[in-house]
Amino acid sequence: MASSSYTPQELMVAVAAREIQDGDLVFVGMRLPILAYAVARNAHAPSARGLFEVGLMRDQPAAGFLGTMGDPPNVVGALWATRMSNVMALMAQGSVDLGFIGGAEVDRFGNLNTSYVGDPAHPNVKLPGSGGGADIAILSRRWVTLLRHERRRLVDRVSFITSPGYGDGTPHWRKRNGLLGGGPVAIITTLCVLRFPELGGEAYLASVHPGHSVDEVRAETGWDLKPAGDVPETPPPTEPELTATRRFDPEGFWTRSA
Amino acid sequence: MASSSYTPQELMVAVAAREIQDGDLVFVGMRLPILAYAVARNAHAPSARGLFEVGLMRDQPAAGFLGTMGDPPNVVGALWATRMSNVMALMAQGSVDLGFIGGAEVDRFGNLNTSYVGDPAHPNVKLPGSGGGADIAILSRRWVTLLRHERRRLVDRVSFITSPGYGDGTPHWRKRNGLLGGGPVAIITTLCVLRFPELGGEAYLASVHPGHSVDEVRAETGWDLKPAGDVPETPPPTEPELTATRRFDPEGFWTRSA
Amino acid sequence: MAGKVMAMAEAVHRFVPDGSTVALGLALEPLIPFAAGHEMVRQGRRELELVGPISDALFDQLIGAGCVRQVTAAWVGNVSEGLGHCYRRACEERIPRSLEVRDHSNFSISLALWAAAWNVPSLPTRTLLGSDILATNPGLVAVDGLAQVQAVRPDVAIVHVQRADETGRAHAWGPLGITEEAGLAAGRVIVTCEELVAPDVILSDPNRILFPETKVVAVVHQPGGAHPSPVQGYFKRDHAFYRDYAEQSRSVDGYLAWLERWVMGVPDRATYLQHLDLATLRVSQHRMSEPVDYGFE
Amino acid sequence: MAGKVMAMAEAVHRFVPDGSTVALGLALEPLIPFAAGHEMVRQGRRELELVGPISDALFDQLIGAGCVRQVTAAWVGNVSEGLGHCYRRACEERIPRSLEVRDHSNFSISLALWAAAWNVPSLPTRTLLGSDILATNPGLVAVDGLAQVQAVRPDVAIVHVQRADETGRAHAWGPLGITEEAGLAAGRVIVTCEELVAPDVILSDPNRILFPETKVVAVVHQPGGAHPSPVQGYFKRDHAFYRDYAEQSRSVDGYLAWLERWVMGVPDRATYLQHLDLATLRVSQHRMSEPVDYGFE
Repeated sequence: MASSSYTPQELMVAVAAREIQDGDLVFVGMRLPILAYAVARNAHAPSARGLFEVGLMRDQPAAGFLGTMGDPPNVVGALWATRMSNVMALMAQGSVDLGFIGGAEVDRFGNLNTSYVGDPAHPNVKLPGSGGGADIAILSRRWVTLLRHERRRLVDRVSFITSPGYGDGTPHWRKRNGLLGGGPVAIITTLCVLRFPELGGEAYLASVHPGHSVDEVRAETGWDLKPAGDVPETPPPTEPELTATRRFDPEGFWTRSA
Repeated sequence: MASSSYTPQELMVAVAAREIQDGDLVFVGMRLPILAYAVARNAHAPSARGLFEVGLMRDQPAAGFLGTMGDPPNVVGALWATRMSNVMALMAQGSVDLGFIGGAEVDRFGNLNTSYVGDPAHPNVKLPGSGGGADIAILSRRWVTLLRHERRRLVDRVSFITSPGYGDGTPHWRKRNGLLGGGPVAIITTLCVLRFPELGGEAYLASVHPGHSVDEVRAETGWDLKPAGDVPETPPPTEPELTATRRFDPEGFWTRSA
Repeated sequence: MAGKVMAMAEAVHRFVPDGSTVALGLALEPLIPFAAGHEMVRQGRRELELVGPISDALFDQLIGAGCVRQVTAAWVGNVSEGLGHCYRRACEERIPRSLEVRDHSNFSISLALWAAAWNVPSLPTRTLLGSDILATNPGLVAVDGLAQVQAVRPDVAIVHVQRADETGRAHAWGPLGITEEAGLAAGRVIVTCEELVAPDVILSDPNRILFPETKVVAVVHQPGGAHPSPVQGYFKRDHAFYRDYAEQSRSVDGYLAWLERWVMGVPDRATYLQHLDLATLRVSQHRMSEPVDYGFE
Repeated sequence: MAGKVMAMAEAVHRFVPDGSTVALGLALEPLIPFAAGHEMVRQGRRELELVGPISDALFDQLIGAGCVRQVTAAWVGNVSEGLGHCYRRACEERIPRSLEVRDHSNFSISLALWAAAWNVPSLPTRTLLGSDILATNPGLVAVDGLAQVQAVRPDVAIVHVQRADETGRAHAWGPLGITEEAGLAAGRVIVTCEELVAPDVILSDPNRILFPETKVVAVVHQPGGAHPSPVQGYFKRDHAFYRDYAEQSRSVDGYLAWLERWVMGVPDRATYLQHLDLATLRVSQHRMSEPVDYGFE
């Protein structure tokens, strides 16, 4: 059932969709995860619900293309249109099973930086900031980040932790620091999937996308990335996954741009 | 213009209405103050607005009789139907000019007890509690209470302060204890009107209702009530005041019962 | 998904066990779920902890029936009539049993529920300073010139609304009091409604949906379920009924006779309603809201 | 009461002086008051402190125009395109001037406004623990295992809504983000609206009214005033316009050319709209909400 022709983003959407379990309440966020929710909901997770920090809950994908989570198609059919603080309340109660966060820079312990490259007082690059990222990273039960795999983006340690993963990687760092949720479970990149040990800590290489190699991934990663034994190939998107992706992104706004 | 025939409650409504200044935002509460707002709004305070803790703001009296502030006629024409916490937010910001509180027991410093007579652990009488009374007493800019004048109700010191007035009566007690609002300005009873010095403290006798005397008032008061010089008579309700009162309480539910 | 629509008896049996902390009467005077409360009495519920802002007679009835161990509220009585006689007897004479009271103000009970909704131990406020409520309720503490209001987390919130669908998405209108924070704070929500409508009706206006459906465990179609409290667009407040209850409940015997007639002696709300002059209580002149346009294409 | 209905130029002139703390873009991606922001640029407003959750391009435009001294927000950029180029230049190169940034998360900026709405110094939360946002923003402090979020009190909040009446009572629908707490927290509110309607329309549904009218100081009838952001029932989001802005604003010259074309070179929003293909942006298929009944007799 695997398709031979798909973009890296389409594969990332499929991999992200597989992280959604049936019945999950998913803090969806923006961009590729909006498509991942749509794919999962149409395939293996028919009762997954989506929560959007703009103030929406849904049990099915929107009937029109979404450039942002706040676009009007996302409101029609919504189960709840409310304030952000109410949506955050559910997450603070531990009711959000899975969150997605877009990453600019991630480190070996799953910490995300979307704020500053370099000294915050005189940054080399000012990134847009947390948005809801820090909230998801701290409060959702488990979370996943997606980013383009480049050596400058997968770094040994981020200089600024916007959205905490496992901190300094010492055991129980999250619990010691009072973080409610369980932390990151996967980093989905354009080349591979990284995962974390059951109790958190350092990311390992869990699968490599078709057409790429372990060596290539390691060369593009800013720390000495450990493979987990024999690294399997990431299963490519199935036809139903691709069909659903293309239905919700008919112009390739998210999945066929550079 | 004074009418010769009115009930004590009708006089209390008129006196309470005169406390409302044009443009005031009034935390209205229940019973007689609902009528007082209606009377004031129809007479000298055409731009006074009423706020109700149930979650309503109005700029005119309701078109039907109100047994409670939450009755359906109070919603029609409302300028805002919202949550209680939003109404309380306005009061916490100091935006409420005047509040009304129903009293069971009041003391010489204007403290109200609507909670317990006797030891709270084993009360002689359990009263209903604060409702919004404590909030109004603490947060509104100035407030007024109305109660039946009986010696057991106007006491030297209440045993339980539900809604604080001027505490122990020492200078700046409210400020020292962090209370935002200015405190009580009048106690309107079935016999008279008590007022407070500019900076708060002990209530004095400001006027006596027609048909009653200073001696009678003092005999029915549980502390050595001081008159302010020659005590005038409370001006009786005018015809317009009575007409408005009777329009909004046509059956005498609030103003003609025992 | 297992069906959420069920009879009142089943909803109370399954989701309000003995010892529950139950939030009720959250819109203050309107939309009080009397039918749900009466079913708790019929089922002999015990050791309940009631949570609410003010309670217009329902808490008093549950206390008189011996269902209640603790009350966390700003005001308990009969709004148009005054004192709650069963509440007085329980506090003053331990009849029918002793009662623990956690006093709040209206603002502070709201904040206690917001604290639970946001999952923090407490929230600060400027109210309660100088009040003995602050000194006597162990869930309230003065710190650094502010009152800290500890979270109150109901096991279940029961709300009566004008309309809901089978998944528990509910539309309510009129003043809402502390309904929203109570629903978010509660572990689960029981919705009782005047009308059980198609999901399309509810989803046509998602801004008016009170709670996430994930909180709602039961939907009870119970027309008249809030009587004698008012329901905007459906029922006026039955002032005389409150007055009658106030008078009868002055004595234990009078209360028990009232309870027999209106609660124990009727199997359900439908039978209860047969004893009322519904025609005079029903709202007959409609005032419809202007629709809004959710179009997107 | 002095009339509140006025032109955008007057509203900005009177109620958004230099140095104001201005809350904008409070519903996140929809209902962004771009027309108000552009008028601030035309009037040469300076030393503003901007407050918002995320900002979809409007903060970037105001920063590029040199209006802004400080930003208090969770995210500043271009939601569908990514980075905010003017924001980057200001932070990295002080072009056109230096910028102070107070980082928040979405949840914490909401709480900062609730703190102001309830007039308390701060509110506690479980978010931000372990984030360097907590370490670097002086308005955030870790105390006893919680983050304390200090109040943020805007001088003025500007909201674009679907409809309002002459007193500023406003109906908005779709997701509302942090609109409500920002309006309550702000000293005053400017309402810009697609439709200026009769009070009867608004008062027919008091539950949908956003703020107390006592907060509202100006009402500007400004159809299309949120373009390129979407307005449920009125306008789709203009994705291409955001893309175009992102591309042009990569360079200072490109940004200034964009600004000249869309802001400085047009006197008002009506003229701006003449340059757009409004027919393709307008919502034409209506989806009306089911009315509710506010009857009482």
